[in-house]
Amino acid sequence: QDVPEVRLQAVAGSLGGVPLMIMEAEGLDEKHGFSGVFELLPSDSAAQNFLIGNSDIAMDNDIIGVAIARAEGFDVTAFYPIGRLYLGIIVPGDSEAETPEDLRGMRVGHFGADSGTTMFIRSIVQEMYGFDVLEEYQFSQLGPAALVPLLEAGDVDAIFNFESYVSEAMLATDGRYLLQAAADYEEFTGGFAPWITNMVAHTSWLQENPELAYGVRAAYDEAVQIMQDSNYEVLREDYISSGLGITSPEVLDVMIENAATYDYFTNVWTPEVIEAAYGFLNGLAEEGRVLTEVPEGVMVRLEDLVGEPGA
Amino acid sequence: MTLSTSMQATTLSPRPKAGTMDRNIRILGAILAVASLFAIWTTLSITVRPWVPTPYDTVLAMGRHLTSQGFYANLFLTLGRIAAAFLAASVIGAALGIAIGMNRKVEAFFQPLLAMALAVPDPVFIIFAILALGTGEAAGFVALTLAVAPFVSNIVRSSVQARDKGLDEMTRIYRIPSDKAFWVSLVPQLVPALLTAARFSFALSWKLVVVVEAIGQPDGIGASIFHSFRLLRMRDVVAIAILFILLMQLLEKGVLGRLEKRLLRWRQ
Amino acid sequence: MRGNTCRWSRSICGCWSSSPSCSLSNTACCAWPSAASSGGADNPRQTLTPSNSKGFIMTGTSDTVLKVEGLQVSYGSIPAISSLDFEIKRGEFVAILGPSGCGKSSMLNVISGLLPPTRGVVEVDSRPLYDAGRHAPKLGYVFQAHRLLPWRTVKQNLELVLAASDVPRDQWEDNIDRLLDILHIGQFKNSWPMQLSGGQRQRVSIARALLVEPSYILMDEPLSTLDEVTARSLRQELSGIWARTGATIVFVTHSIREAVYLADRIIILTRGPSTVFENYHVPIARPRAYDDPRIAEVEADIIRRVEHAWGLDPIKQSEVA
Amino acid sequence: MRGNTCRWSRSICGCWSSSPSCSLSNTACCAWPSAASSGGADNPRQTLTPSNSKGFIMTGTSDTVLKVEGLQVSYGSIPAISSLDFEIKRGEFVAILGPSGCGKSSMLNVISGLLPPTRGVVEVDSRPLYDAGRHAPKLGYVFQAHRLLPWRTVKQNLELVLAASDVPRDQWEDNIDRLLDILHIGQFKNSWPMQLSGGQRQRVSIARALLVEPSYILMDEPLSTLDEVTARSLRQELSGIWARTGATIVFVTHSIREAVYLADRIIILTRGPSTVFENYHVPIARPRAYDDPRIAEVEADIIRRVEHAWGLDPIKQSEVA
Amino acid sequence: MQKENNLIISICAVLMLLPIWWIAYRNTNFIADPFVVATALPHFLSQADTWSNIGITLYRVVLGLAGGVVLGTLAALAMNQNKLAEQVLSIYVTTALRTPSAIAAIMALAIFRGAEIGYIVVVMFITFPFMAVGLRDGLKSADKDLAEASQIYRLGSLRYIRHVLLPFIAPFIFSALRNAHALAWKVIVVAEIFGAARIGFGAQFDHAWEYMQMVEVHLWLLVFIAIVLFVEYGVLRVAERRVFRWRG
Ligand SMILES: Nc1ncnc2c1ncn2[C@@H]1O[C@H](COP(=O)(O)OP(=O)(O)OP(=O)(O)O)[C@@H](O)[C@H]1O
Ligand SMILES: Nc1ncnc2c1ncn2[C@@H]1O[C@H](COP(=O)(O)OP(=O)(O)OP(=O)(O)O)[C@@H](O)[C@H]1O
Ligand SMILES: [Mg+2]
Ligand SMILES: [Mg+2]
Repeated sequence: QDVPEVRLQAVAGSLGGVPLMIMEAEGLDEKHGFSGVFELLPSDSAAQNFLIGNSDIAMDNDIIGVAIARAEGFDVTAFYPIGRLYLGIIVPGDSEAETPEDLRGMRVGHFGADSGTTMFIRSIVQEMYGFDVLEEYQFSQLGPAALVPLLEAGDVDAIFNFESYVSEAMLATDGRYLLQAAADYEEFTGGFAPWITNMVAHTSWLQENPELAYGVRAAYDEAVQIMQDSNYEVLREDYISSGLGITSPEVLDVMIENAATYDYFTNVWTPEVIEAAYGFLNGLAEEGRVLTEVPEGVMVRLEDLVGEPGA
Repeated sequence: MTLSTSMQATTLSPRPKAGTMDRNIRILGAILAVASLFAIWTTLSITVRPWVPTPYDTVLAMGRHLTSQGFYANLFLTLGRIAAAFLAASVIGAALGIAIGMNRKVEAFFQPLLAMALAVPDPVFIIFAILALGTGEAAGFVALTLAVAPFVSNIVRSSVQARDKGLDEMTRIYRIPSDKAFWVSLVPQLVPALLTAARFSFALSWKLVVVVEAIGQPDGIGASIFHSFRLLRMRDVVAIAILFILLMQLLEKGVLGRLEKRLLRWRQ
Repeated sequence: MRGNTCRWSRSICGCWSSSPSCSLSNTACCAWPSAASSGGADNPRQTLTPSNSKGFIMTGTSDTVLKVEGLQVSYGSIPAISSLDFEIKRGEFVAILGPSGCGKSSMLNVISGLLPPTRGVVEVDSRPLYDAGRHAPKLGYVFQAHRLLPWRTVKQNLELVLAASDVPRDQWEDNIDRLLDILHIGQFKNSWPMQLSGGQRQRVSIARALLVEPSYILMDEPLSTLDEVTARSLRQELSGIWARTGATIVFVTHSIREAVYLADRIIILTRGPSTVFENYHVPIARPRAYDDPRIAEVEADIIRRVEHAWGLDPIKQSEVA
Repeated sequence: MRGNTCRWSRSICGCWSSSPSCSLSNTACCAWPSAASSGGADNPRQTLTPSNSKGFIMTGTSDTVLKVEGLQVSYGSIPAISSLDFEIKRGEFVAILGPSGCGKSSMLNVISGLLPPTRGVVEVDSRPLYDAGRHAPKLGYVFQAHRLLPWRTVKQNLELVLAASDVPRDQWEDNIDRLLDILHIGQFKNSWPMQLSGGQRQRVSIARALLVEPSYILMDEPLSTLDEVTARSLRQELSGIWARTGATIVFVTHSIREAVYLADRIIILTRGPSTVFENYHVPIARPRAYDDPRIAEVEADIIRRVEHAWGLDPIKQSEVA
Repeated sequence: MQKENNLIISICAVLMLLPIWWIAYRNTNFIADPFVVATALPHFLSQADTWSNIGITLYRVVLGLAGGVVLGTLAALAMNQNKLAEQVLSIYVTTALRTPSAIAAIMALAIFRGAEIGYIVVVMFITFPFMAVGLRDGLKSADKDLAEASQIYRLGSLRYIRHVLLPFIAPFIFSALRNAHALAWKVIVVAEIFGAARIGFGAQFDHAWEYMQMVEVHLWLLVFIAIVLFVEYGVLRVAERRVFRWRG
């Protein structure tokens, strides 16, 4: 066929892949003028795979990662948002902790200070409660999936994690969010919260394939629409639950409930939002731990980069 | 190339001024090696940007680490972990290797287990150890030891089986108590293999410690390397790695090299 | 066993070196009385060397200390020794002669307990070899290959076996020095085995066997790599040591003359897989001189017998170029 | 070098086995003419063995093929050979006698190019040893220890050196079989060295040295671990091989009688660090018989000389028990 | 008789792991039920996919290991022959020896852009120094007497190496080979994980791990163990028995 191919990747087991699954299942790629090659990659290698050019668009990069990559000379840019902060601190149901402050000195599991999840939680807690979790918590480090049994076994008192592991942990420990990153931060700032994942591509690819970029964007919008229209019940589809690696319907129940409460996806990509996100990044850069400078072009609007669609 | 010419180099060359010649060759060799490595590195840093950092950036990064407090803390932490794992794996592996080499029954029992232990990918060891023992130092230590000891025991076993049985008989005739015979007759025969095993075990411990720290520990050299990698700071990755490699090399040469000279004196 | 020790150290400190100042009844350097000799009247040596104290190691009434009956040794399915029967008396000096490959080393390995016999009985001190256990007699064994530990100096090699023996530590140094002197390798005390010549290594191996003050000495061609002069001197020393210590010696050699000079009896084996071809009692009284014409006669006699028995083609002198 | 090969294979196929059917002038199994002998008139053998074809390996006019001048060998700072001077003629059979540890093995190692001399000149075929390179003469070396590869059977050990020689492959099997038969170890062709007795190993090592059809043969106590009967037969064979092949043989031994029987000349060394004590020309015409009383006489004569020179205490026969 | 006894012991050792596995399963929440794994095994093995994944990894390991062995052997020989080569190569060997596998994997991925050769090169790069070190130490202990004998009989380098040196260092070769082989499997897993492989054993394993599909993880582990045991008993042991026949 003469429809050009676009290689899209997401991290296996993360929500960023769900729009891809829907595109594939519903044929949204053909509908929007491209033929998608969809891949779900393990988190250990997803970033490398995208950066060396083995796929065109990555769905699971956060803006901090994009900023870092740009600063190091990789010409990649985020051109659309995807996931809201469907992450946070989870504690078992019987935990006495009420706020992140109560966890000071306690054992907390996470999967790395350099992960987006930890970085977001850290800066949000810093801003809302005024302390550094890395200094106040006793951290244990393990992969995101393995954190759940760790919490269940009582080896840690809380974990930092993202969906769907959040739902799994809640189910396994009758747990709850101690901090829901998006909701709590929005409440704190009175509206704005950064999002976690983006559609990221090499700038050169965007410039060479503007129509395809717009096509992917449109397909994503439609996929999100399908989810919201079904009130996230679509997550029960086999292809999605197996793609997310969820085997028990109970986890799905929790997840769908969470999704309905916190809304997983966003497609708000206005200059204001981008501006606010830059502000967030600049705040991180001032603190200087993960970022020292915020390079140009971490986030772009396709309209600014390649002009209006069809032009 | 005939044998006689090639062997003259090793066995026939007169060695009156071997001292200075040796030294010159060593220096020349080091220069050659470092220069060629540098050339390869520079080429790669140009062709595989930005994955391979330039030597210049790397040297700057090395300087930065050398002057930072945190680097030394991580350094000693990791060295400690390596030392502990190296010692435990060497001792356990050597003991097992000797037992296996001496006794066919013990061999029959342990060999399949060792082969399996060798087969398990390192991340699995580490993750299972963490899941079983929690994320303290113990998990890393156990995982490292479990992963490295089979290698050591393989090397030692081969050497035990190749031993000179005539000497065993000699010690039996002269009723040298078996513990003593073990130390004076068997162990010296194993020295070359034990040294190889020590090298192996040292090298593997380091490789594994990087993985352990990457997966399960927030501190140490390995964690620093991985942290830098996550942040795509390849110059830091390479800088830390080089610094640590140099340090380990010094340690190995200093300790193992000296030990080797001492232990193999009788060979001249 | 204190007596034993003393007996040995005396012989080392006084009589082993064949210096003219050493008389055979020397007791000067050991307080232990040498007069207490008894038993073993069967042994011709008894009458010749009144100072020998071998009576003290006798424990039973029988003086047969080694009995080999129907001994068969096979490697895999290939027989090396087909059937051996012989007895050795306490204090006897027995030489073993046999063609190369007939099973002499294998036999020593069986006697010493290193090699389990395929069939047959080996009794040492009236005990089956494998019951001997802790009571197993003390053995010195000069292996056909030297089997020194290459990573220990000569001295260290010797100290190793001393440490396992019951020679008191303060006598080690002296005993080692004297023995090395006797063997003419005193100056190599601190050399590594790799630095020694073939004959020197062999002599260290002999020193090791003698040092532990064994009641049995097995020697597998111990002098074959030595020059004639050194060998003669050592034969003489060995003879003296045997006379003084009362040790039982089984001595494998290829030199018929050496066998005749040294031994009470020569067990001649057939070609392998071997049996006993002849028990040859050496009809020459002691003391013997190496160049005694009678020794040459006996040698010629034995040569005549074995030449045929060992089954090579008869030697054709006339055809030699 | 085709001629060489033929010369050797003939001797193996016809004359090495001392069966009565083999006459010395046998040419039956090799088409290469044996009449073309020339040169080397100095060699007593020349007149005795007219069929010897050594003239063909002579390349110069001088028949001194090995010249050792002022040879000194030290290990570290310790001298093993203090100063050696001697010459060896083409086709000569030279025996080396010397006390154990005097430096005989070291000397062979120097001659063979294994050990660089500390000082002095060693010329082989008028070329300094280290210039010889590609032209280095073919060597057979029976080491003091057998040095067989334990992981190869007897046959495989022999084939390995044959593969490196220029003996045509279709003659290997025959040559090996004949030589093993001569050495009485035919049945061990497929054994591992570990399964052989000491003497058997030594004989395989001899076979290896002879198989490559060397023009020089160095032998370090090759017969010391063999019984008298086998040794006699091999001495005779060796004598025959030497006569027929014209090889130059340097033969280290501790048996003076053996030296007298075999050699044209005996180089007697002093105690180490050694020098030449005496160049002893054996005054007995060939063919010689091993039990010829003249040999015993010469032996006794040499013993008398060396006994003193080798510097042990004079042997006190009278004191022996 | 003896041999059969030993076989029984070996089998017992392996069987003994089953109850241990079961106990571990009962006491932890991340080890899968052995019976469930056993039930899943036939289906797992009947899938073509399983085999193609094993196949591709096997291919990478075999080629990479072969390269590593050849390279390591050459390096060891060169180091043994020549002082200068020893100095130069030892620095290369050390560098390779001390490079963390994951870094090597990532670099290879970047340099070869995820091409198949990248995985092979990683395995080669990681195994070769171990081979070189093992062999060099073996060569250092080589028997001088035998070397001299070879020189006298002018065996020439090739024959000397093939028939004298190699057999002498065979014990070292075997242990180095065993270890390099085990290492190759470990490395390929790391390389496939960090090198973003789509197919192959490590990729599947990582995938299963990512989803915490513990049954799947166990199945892959079993396959892994089966392969390595096969190499140990089907290849290495058999070869070893042949090569060391002379020890009797
Ligand atoms: N590798 C070595 N290092 C140091 N010294 C050595 C070495 N090899 C031999 N020697 C010494 O050199 C001397 C001569 O040794 P060599 O082996 O040549 O003697 P030899 O005449 O062959 O004696 P034998 O008849 O006992 O074989 C001896 O004193 C020995 O200790
Ligand atoms: N380990 C072994 N495996 C198989 N056969 C062996 C083994 N050891 C010895 N033999 C065989 O047994 C026979 C006797 O060997 P042994 O070493 O006892 O002979 P020997 O009489 O000591 O000979 P030598 O005088 O040559 O030392 C020989 O034919 C030899 O080939
Ligand atoms: Mg023997
Ligand atoms: Mg010698």
